Amino acid sequence: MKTILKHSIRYYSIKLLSNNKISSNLYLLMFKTLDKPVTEPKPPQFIMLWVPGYEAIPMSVAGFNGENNTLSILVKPVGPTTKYLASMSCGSYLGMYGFLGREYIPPGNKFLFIAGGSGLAPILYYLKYLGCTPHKCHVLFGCWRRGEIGDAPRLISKLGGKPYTACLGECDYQGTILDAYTRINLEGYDAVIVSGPPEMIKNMLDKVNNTVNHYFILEETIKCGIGLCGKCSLGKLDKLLCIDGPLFNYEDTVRVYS
Amino acid sequence: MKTILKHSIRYYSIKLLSNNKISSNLYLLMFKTLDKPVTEPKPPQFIMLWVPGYEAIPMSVAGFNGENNTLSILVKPVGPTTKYLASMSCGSYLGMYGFLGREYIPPGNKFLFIAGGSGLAPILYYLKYLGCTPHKCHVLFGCWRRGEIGDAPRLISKLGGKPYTACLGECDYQGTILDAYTRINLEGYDAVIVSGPPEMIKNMLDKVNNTVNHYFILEETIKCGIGLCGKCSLGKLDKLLCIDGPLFNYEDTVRVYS
Amino acid sequence: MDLTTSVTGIVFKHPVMNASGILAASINGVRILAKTGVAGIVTKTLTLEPREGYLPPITIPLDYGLLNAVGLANPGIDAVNVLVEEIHRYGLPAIVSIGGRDPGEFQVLAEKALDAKPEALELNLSCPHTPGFGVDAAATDKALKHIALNVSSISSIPVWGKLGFSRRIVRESEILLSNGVDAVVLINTLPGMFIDVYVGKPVLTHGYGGLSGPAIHPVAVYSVYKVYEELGAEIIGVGGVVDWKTCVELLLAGAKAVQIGTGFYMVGYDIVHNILDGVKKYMEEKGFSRISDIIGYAHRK
Amino acid sequence: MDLTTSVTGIVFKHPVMNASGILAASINGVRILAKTGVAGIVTKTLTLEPREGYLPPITIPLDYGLLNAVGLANPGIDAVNVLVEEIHRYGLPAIVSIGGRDPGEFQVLAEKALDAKPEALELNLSCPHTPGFGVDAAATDKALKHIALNVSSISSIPVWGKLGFSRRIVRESEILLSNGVDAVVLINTLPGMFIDVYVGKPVLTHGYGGLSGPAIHPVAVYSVYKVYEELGAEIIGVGGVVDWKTCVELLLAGAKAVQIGTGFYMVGYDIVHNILDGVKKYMEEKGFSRISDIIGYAHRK
Ligand SMILES: Cc1cc2nc3c(=O)[nH]c(=O)nc-3n(C[C@H](O)[C@H](O)[C@H](O)COP(=O)(O)OP(=O)(O)OC[C@H]3O[C@@H](n4cnc5c(N)ncnc54)[C@H](O)[C@@H]3O)c2cc1C
Ligand SMILES: Cc1cc2nc3c(=O)[nH]c(=O)nc-3n(C[C@H](O)[C@H](O)[C@H](O)COP(=O)(O)OP(=O)(O)OC[C@H]3O[C@@H](n4cnc5c(N)ncnc54)[C@H](O)[C@@H]3O)c2cc1C
Ligand SMILES: Cc1cc2nc3c(=O)[nH]c(=O)nc-3n(C[C@H](O)[C@H](O)[C@H](O)COP(=O)(O)O)c2cc1C
Ligand SMILES: Cc1cc2nc3c(=O)[nH]c(=O)nc-3n(C[C@H](O)[C@H](O)[C@H](O)COP(=O)(O)O)c2cc1C
Ligand code: FES
Ligand code: FES
Repeated sequence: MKTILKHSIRYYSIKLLSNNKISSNLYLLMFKTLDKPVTEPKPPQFIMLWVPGYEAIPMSVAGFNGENNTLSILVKPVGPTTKYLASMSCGSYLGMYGFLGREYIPPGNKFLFIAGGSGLAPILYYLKYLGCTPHKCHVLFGCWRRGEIGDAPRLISKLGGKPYTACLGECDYQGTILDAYTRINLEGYDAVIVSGPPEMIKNMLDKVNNTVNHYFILEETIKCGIGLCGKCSLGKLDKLLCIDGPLFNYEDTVRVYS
Repeated sequence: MKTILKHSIRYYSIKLLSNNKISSNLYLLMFKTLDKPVTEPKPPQFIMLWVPGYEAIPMSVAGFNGENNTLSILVKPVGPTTKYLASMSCGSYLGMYGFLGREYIPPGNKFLFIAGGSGLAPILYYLKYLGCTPHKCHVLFGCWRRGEIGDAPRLISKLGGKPYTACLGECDYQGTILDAYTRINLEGYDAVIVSGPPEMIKNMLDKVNNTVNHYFILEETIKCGIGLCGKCSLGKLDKLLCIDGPLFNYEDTVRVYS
Repeated sequence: MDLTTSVTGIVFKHPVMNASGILAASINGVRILAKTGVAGIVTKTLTLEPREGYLPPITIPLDYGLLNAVGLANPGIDAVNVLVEEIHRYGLPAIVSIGGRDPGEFQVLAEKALDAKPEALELNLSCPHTPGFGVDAAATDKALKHIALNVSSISSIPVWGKLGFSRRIVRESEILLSNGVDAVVLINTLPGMFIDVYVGKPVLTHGYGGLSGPAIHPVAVYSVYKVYEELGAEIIGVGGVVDWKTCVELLLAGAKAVQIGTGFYMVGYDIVHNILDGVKKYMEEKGFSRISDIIGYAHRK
Repeated sequence: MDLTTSVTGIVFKHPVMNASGILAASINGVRILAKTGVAGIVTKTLTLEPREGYLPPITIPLDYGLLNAVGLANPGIDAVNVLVEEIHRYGLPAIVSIGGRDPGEFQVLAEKALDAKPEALELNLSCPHTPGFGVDAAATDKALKHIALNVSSISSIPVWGKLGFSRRIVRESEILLSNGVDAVVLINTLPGMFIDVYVGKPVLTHGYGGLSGPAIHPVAVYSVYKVYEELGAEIIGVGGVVDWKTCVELLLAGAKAVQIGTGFYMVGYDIVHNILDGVKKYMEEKGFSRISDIIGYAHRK
């Protein structure tokens, strides 16, 4: 197992700089860390974000800039904490600790990213981190309705990725993300990285075309985020999401859902 | 005042590797630090050396090699701790913390060092640290008797310095170190660094030829070594030997002895 | 080199186990711990009923340790059988940590735990941040004595009592030991608080929590040394063990074994192997051949 | 921006002073301290007779703080006049720390100290490593009360009582405050020990000592917060203040001023200016205009 280096995980006070609604249910929030982070996050690492008065919740790093100490997250409001978060105004102070989880940088030159809903968050950071170009990084982004897609394609393009959308309305592919996936010719991709809600991942597993390496960014309830409480242990897999994940390979993912 | 950097002062376990009597009353001890020092000492810094069963005493760094983690000191047995120390055999474990005090590296190309007795210790480290040559570094080493000079000149030569001895017997100059000093033409030296017992320094002060900058390495009882207990405060000078010294310029030294 | 150590008659293959609260609240957690190479597994403190614990944030990383207020989240004492069974599957001694709100609860918990046939019971008398439990349940000498008697009188296996630091740690240890407890586990976390200065509020949901890790190590060494010196007791040392040196310090101070909590986070799950490698090199350097040579060594004149 | 703070009626130009034990045992020490910009000077704890203290090593640097067992080395209470005089020469409030072995000694010490006309007395009820003094002298509630009464009954100036961390810190504070003590100083060092594993012995000459610095900061914040919450007392916070954030944390928790010990070593003698610069920037960022706006701010609902 990877040794987590002493002192690399820290608590930071952060200040909300901007909060933009980018689709009917996705908000892009940018924070400033009030001290310079001692380490730079790497995809698909996450943070425990403390929303004062509410809870601390796991959020993927969706963007980071070490020069001006800004950190972005992509939030889908689902419950009290995320709803309040999405409503917060600029200038608010919050806390966070991180960076948590294990990095995974796929080797190769051409990648397919498959993102469902807020699963787009870590993918955005991959695009930035890998220095993507439309040739190098293709992103299949899927939701139920067109409104949930919103501005995401532009965001993906801005970060160098080539967006391809799937929804039940006016999207590049009209249908579910899974159907869209099965129509993609995987030849030429060095890796496929999938990020989305558990049901999406579960359903995808038996459609996977194993000629290309597939990786899955999973979710599990996180309490400590640092490998002590055991809350995030993954079914039959003797691993912890918070320190061994959140990304797992195909075999591990199959074991989680078996 | 200089900011002592966090974490730069550490406790180290050390092991005695060699103990050589180099004169009738000087012992050169070499230790291995059992962890790699986080900082390299600079002359004329010192350590608090813990002699288990006895006391912790201040000792100047007389040599240091960061590649094999060895540290040397030059000991003059005067009381119980130093006497026991001089009698210790190889393989013994001791402790130390450091590096203490402020470094001072004189600018220039030609230096005169004046060392009385165990005052030679920091001078040895200067020779090493400055990468001395016989042209660059002249060392006037003085004691009462020839026997106290012992092998010191060879040690000085080995470190690149040009030795010149003063004692009441068969030395380069037959007389006291102070008399020898007054006969030296100081022209061409960029700095004179003096290290020796308080009486020597006190007596020297009114003989100083101020055309060249003189610096004095002083001694005072040290208890904490880190600027908290106040034990090492220096007479009328509002400074602490352990963090502002041990080296002081002429004006400060005059105030100490006024 | 002989790393085995016997604590209250239980033989451990080496002196390093986990501290209560680390993973062993589920079968999965036990499995992950077993793979780290620990010589025994201490369960999460089990209470009569399952507990959800506090909402996150329940931990705050500090430069020199950790603050936590988990709130004794645990599956309840009824999970004890599956936990002990799983620990035994790996051939390891199982120590069941129990936490009651009063001597009566401790007795009920002990009874249930004993049914699962663990190797020892550990009484959590010292959790500092869960009202009603830990330090609250053991707040007076009388309560301490009562809990010790209630459990030891029915226990066929060794009983360990886990205390936090206090100025009365020797006295509290003495009360436990003279009322049937076989060993003391020293120390639990110290109460601590972290305030986010910009938000202007304590960050932990519970407000304050327990301080662990390197920050409390010198206090743990002191506590072990003092209790060993005064009472010559069997002691399990815990607090800030993050490498072989901090482990050896506790052994020299008098601990027969050590437990690790925060170290698993600060160093990672290879910490146990790291420590054992270091301990072996140390014993070689110093010419010790048995761990038992080290235990209490700092007390020799 | 108004940095002044009033503690038990004494106005300090800003909330940062030294902790007892740091330099102010001699005129020279006072001078050096005054130059650092502290808002007031607390003397080294003075005892009836001069004390040499322990032989070195009396301090051990740790990564996250310091262990010390100085052994209350001090020039004795008869030096109080010159010390206070020197402190007043810099226009600073003088707080005289006194340490007796029993309530009677505390009274004698207070009488002598009062003659020197300082601004306040600080009772050292908490040195953990000098047998007979500190925690030993104040070991029982009765002794605590007796000391408090003996001193407060004769004192015309504010009396501060300095406590160490214990699970009874609220109760102990209450005893002091209800017996004439005007403010509590929280916290003193925690007992701690460091063993050199190769030498195989505790390094401090006294064996154990007091742990200070960042390691104990969360415990100090907890202590201040708790005592403020329960008693609404006037509090001087101390423990692990090394930068503006650790200073502000204690103020938010309820301290009206802070004291610095280990920070002088870990950061250097410019620490006071560093902290004040940071505090000002913080107040600007948050829109506070007076230090008093910050004090206890973490308690608002
Ligand atoms: C490693 C990791 C990274 C994450 N990254 C992001 C991200 O970048 N953006 C984002 O919007 N969300 C992310 N999530 C999910 C996010 O943490 C949860 O949506 C959030 O905790 C819900 O909190 P709440 O109080 O708003 O809702 P809750 O009241 O806690 O939950 C509301 C509903 O949301 C669902 N829910 C709760 N927690 C989760 C979860 N962990 N995963 C999936 N569904 C959940 C439940 O069905 C619940 O009924 C991530 C989760 C993990 C584990
Ligand atoms: C910064 C510093 C660096 C030093 N470096 C060296 C060094 O490299 N080599 C070395 O041999 N010594 C050095 N000394 C002096 C050394 O620390 C003392 O000789 C030692 O502490 C004496 O301890 P003891 O127990 O053997 O003798 P003690 O019983 O303490 O003293 C014996 C006699 O030695 C004299 N003495 C004690 N302390 C000192 C002192 N600090 N300075 C001068 N005389 C003293 C006293 O006259 C006393 O009567 C240094 C001192 C300082 C302050
Ligand atoms: C996250 C966490 C949870 C803990 N839970 C418990 C517990 O349930 N029961 C208990 O007795 N101690 C518990 N503790 C205390 C530890 O067992 C241990 O005494 C303390 O952390 C000091 O050791 P360390 O410095 O190695 O972490 C917990 C500690 C942590 C960090
Ligand atoms: C070297 C040293 C000497 C001390 N001497 C005293 C003392 O004489 N009286 C006292 O009340 N506290 C004394 N203390 C405790 C400090 O005043 C303070 O309470 C403690 O160190 C915690 O603060 P810090 O973390 O800022 O050091 C001493 C601390 C140190 C480090
Ligand atoms: S969330 Fe606690 S172990 Fe992963
Ligand atoms: S020896 Fe303590 S201040 Fe210098």
